[in-house]
Amino acid sequence: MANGVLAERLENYLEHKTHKGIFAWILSTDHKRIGILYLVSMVTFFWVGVTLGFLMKLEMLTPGKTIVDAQTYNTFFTLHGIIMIFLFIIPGIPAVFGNFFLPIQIGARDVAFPRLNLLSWYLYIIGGLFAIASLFLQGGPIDTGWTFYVPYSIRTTTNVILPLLGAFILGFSSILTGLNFITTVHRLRAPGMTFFRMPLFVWALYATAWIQVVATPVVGITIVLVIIERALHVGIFDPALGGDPLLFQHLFWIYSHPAVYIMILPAMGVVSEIIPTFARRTIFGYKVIAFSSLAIALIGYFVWAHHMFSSGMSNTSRAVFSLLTFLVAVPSGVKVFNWVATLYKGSIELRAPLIYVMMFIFLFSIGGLTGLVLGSLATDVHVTDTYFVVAHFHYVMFGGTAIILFAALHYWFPKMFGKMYYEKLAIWATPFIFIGFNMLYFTMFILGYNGMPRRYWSYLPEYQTLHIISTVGSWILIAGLAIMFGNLIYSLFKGKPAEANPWGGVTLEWQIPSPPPAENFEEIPVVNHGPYDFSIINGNSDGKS
Amino acid sequence: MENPEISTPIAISESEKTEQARHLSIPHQHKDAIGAKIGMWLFLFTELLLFGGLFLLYMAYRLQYTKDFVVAASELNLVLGTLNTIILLTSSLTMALSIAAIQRGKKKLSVAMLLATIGFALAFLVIKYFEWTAKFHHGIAPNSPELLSKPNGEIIFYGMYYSMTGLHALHVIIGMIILLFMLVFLLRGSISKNDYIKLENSGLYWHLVDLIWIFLFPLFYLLH
Amino acid sequence: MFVSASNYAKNVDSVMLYIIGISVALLLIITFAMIIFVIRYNRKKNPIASQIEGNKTLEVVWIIIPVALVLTMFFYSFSVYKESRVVPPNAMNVKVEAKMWAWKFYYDNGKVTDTLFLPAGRPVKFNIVSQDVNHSFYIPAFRIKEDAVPGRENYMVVKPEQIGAFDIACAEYCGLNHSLMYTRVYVVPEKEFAQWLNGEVDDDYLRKYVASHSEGYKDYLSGSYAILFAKGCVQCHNIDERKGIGPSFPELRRQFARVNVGGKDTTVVIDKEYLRESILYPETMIVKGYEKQAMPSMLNKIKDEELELIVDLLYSNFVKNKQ
Amino acid sequence: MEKEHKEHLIPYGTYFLVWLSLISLTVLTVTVAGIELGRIALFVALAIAFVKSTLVVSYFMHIKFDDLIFRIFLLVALVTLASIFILTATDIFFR
Ligand code: HEA
Ligand code: HEA
Ligand code: CUA
Ligand SMILES: [Cu+2]
Repeated sequence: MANGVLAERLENYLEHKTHKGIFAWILSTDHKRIGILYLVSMVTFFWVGVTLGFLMKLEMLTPGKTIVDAQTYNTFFTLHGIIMIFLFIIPGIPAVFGNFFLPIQIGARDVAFPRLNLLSWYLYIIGGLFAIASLFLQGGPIDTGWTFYVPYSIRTTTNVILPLLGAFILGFSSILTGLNFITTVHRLRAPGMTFFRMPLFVWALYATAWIQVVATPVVGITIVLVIIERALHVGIFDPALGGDPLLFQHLFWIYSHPAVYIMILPAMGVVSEIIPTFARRTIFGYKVIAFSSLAIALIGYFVWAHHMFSSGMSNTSRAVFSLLTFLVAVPSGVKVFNWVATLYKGSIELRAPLIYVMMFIFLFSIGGLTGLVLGSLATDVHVTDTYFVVAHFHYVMFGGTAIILFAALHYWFPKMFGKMYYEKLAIWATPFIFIGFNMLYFTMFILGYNGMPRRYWSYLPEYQTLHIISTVGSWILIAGLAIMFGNLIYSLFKGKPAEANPWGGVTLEWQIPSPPPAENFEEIPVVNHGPYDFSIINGNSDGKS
Repeated sequence: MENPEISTPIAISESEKTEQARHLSIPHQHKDAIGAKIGMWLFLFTELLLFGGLFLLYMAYRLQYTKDFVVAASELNLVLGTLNTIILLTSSLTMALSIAAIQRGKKKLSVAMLLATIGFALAFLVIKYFEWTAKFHHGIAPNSPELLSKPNGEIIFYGMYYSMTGLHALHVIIGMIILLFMLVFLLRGSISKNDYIKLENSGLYWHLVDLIWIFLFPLFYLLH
Repeated sequence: MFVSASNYAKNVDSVMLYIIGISVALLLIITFAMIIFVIRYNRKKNPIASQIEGNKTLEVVWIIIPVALVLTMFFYSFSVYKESRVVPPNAMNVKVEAKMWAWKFYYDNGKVTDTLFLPAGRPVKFNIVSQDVNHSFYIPAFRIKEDAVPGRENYMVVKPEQIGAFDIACAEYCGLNHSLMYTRVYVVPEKEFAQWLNGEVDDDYLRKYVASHSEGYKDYLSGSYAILFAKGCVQCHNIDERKGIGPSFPELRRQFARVNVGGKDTTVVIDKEYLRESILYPETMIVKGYEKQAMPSMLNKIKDEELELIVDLLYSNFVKNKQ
Repeated sequence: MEKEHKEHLIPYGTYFLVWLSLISLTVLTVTVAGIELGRIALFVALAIAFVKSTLVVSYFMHIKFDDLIFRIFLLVALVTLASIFILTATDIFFR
């Protein structure tokens, strides 16, 4: 692109060093470097979680003991849940891709508070270490499940306080990121970048940031209360002291339900970026998608107690929350329809990122639609706390968010690292992932409907066949992921240099060189059209420049 | 989908471009006071929601244990509570005045008011300390046999009392530390008539602490 | 699919079918549309995209239709679910008490059991309480569960209709042996139930009745560890490696047991016979390190088929050196 | 940025007035609490607290004089808080 030539002279952010050695990374306040920091640390934590998931599946091969005993299994799913939720999927897309691309997409040089941004990363690392440290301490790792339900979390003798503290610190990190993004969006948009000219990824991050800011403190206080109750025996939740465990569940889910939208909204934003680029046409219903992000963020607050349908709350509550849960599904549906409509009469190039997006639409729809089964009282009371729920949330979190993480990684890889990956290999990984994934998790729907409860170390023999299929699925899935990650890592070193705009995208990040210069823009751009205006490119039939 | 609206590129002239740029561009090295304030307010919302969770618990338990709550509340010291309310309200005034003074460039007045605020904060903490230790003296401390022998509702009342006023006191302490830093900045001149956003933001934090107390006070001390 | 033992269960299945039916239809529409567009509007076939920015009618339509659909789902589901929350006047009361990791059932006339017996055709209101942490009283065949929360009493209503034996599981994580907290419910005709409640017949009579009167009746412990709990074994022997008052079951994995027979140390092979002996005459062979407190003999306390069940259970799950 | 602040210099007197009202309201709420009001006592106490906090937010915290955006933000936070309370009430009031 035109200003690409000009910018060639600029030092890119990987060359531009403010400090020596490792300090060039861990002391840098450049939002791009912080994004990479998150990526690296997240992948590290993440593999711990994956290994635990893999081991859990091995244990499920036979009823009774296969490889570990009950206590170990209980700590496995707890740590697996904590790591995947708090260390991987919640910070996931905002911290990595949000940090890297939000400022670029709105034409800013950095986020509003760069130093706070770096602090968030440090808090993230500290929180993560806290969460994992319990593995190595006297008393053994936490075994409460990632939901920390009282009174078990007050009674168990394992190390609960440390991981709780970790979760609290991670919450702080998440709040600071959210606060930073909101301020950035309000204050640092380039001239002409009105709210309705912002890319939908930015809209999604903006909505997410609001949830981060207003929901996270609620779980923060809940965690603090459990800690002081455990440490000092202040009467708060413990029924022995007159407390009500249901109130803990309310407070916990007041955060943790909106948190699932923290996980999915940014992913939806990425989808809204990738589809127009590869269909080379403007998105269908820009405003509807933008507003549905806000709607999800808002209504997302009103449904938390659908996690408590069998907990003994009032019948009124059950009805109200069931109704509201059904309504929250609608804005997600609207998005799905709009995405599919965006493919209509496009000029579609089927590249790796788009394949992942298609996979996402299919898997997320299954996950979301089974969410309706869970939102419905009659069926939820049967399948709650069974493998049906486990299947649901792996479909939405893994099939939804994590698959989009892969898509985003492929989509923005050339821009972030200035290298191209091997397209063929990237595409080859997808059938493995798709088949493995469905074998692994679809079986869990059947298991759950047949009454196999979750968090079970042992199970009745009649469930074994399905468990075996599921475990084999996990091996196929991991093979697919190994191909995918292997390809990316190899390309990092050996890939061909990437062009500034390999896909023919029109949002701002594609108008600067790959990798981006340290200051992003030599001159702050002036924006005079919407985010997905392909009319210029469509002028010449072969769009690539 | 029959009537596709095809968007046309809006051509923009070179002069228009620079015109826009001059109007809207915010060079990023410059300090952005409004941005900082937005950040601060967002942070205050998190504090609001943090205490919100506690108030929610309070509401639920109060409904469940109305009688016990009234009994337990009557044992709190209303005089000290009222005194502390007045102290905090006054500290809010001095805080606001300190900002008002620096806005007008009156550094000395500003410093004096800030000192007063810190003084009031300290007074609040001292009173709180006496209140708590008096309670402890009567054996009413978390997990003490005296407290555990009381009805469940009273145990919970004190659980809420200690955690809510405790967390609030923690905020007073943090606020005090922040204000001490501001004092140093003020004396050094890095807070001045032209750049006082730091002081303003600290003020916002301080007022929030006051705000929360405004609700804690009737909920714990005025139950009859 | 697996058993549904009541009308309510069948209703739940129809709600499920309704929701899943609509979902599958939507999923297929979305997936096919997506794939067809990707093929039809491929860059080669359609080099120039049409810039369609939206379509008001269409967007309103696909907001309205889903809203309408989910509202029907909600009302259908809710109307079914009500049955489990409204207590009919003729309902019988059973108190369910959960504790780590066993169930206890209290009947109105003071009878207490650790497996549940219910009359067919009569609504039952369960009053569910917990002694320690959260549990969840779950009967998959009735498609219903309700948590047992310490400090409060929850309830649910069930109207069993089919004679048979069904699993009861714990569905809320409650620590170490959460996955073993199984027991069973036996549904028998009103007449037999009344006899049992009045003490005219014993548990075993009902079990046998169920065995001979229900189709596809499986062995009532079907591989679960429930009997170890029902009989109180786990109070001394742990199912995992931890040491208890007695040796843990996983210790059976060793090839030989070092035992003390009449004051002399010897080793014996762990086989079915050893298991049987140890249960019936525990004092004859005491595992080394556990001499202090002997296990009570189970002779005359358990029935022959129960003994065989326990032996089979332990043998197939723990003994590694099978002959 | 300095401009925006200078426009809304609030006289010292205003602050004193606000403070006076706050103190009187405190006195009022303590006195009212002495009277036997039964069920509405809580609502009176909360209403007074609400008035007090509005004063603090509008004057001491300048919301009244700041950009519109701050008021919108505050509204978002308060609406969230309110909805959490109301929805939890559907449980605890109907048990
Ligand atoms: C990324 C995370 C994520 C997302 C996006 C969702 C999305 C949804 N979830 Fe899920 N959920 C979890 C993560 C997530 N969930 C987790 C982690 C748990 C378990 C926690 C634990 O206990 O450990 C859980 C548990 C959970 C429960 C509690 C189950 C139980 O324990 O009993 C419920 C109940 O209502 C529920 C419902 C929903 C609904 C209705 C949606 C909706 O938002 C889905 C909306 C999407 C669609 C509907 C699909 C696309 C739309 C169409 C194809 C168009 C057609 C649409 C209509 C007809 C409406 N979820
Ligand atoms: C995002 C969240 C996430 C992910 C990815 C996974 C991944 C896996 N999970 Fe899951 N799981 C949870 C979240 C997640 N899990 C949660 C919250 C619970 C509940 C815990 C509780 O009950 O308390 C749970 C519980 C849970 C159970 C139920 C335990 C029980 O109830 O008894 C099981 C059972 O087998 C399981 C299996 C697996 C397996 C085999 C994998 C994987 O190992 C499958 C293989 C996947 C990979 C090998 C790699 C995937 C790669 C990525 C996602 C992206 C990385 C890329 C970048 C960072 C750029 N998990
Ligand atoms: Cu009891 Cu799980
Ligand atoms: Cu939810």
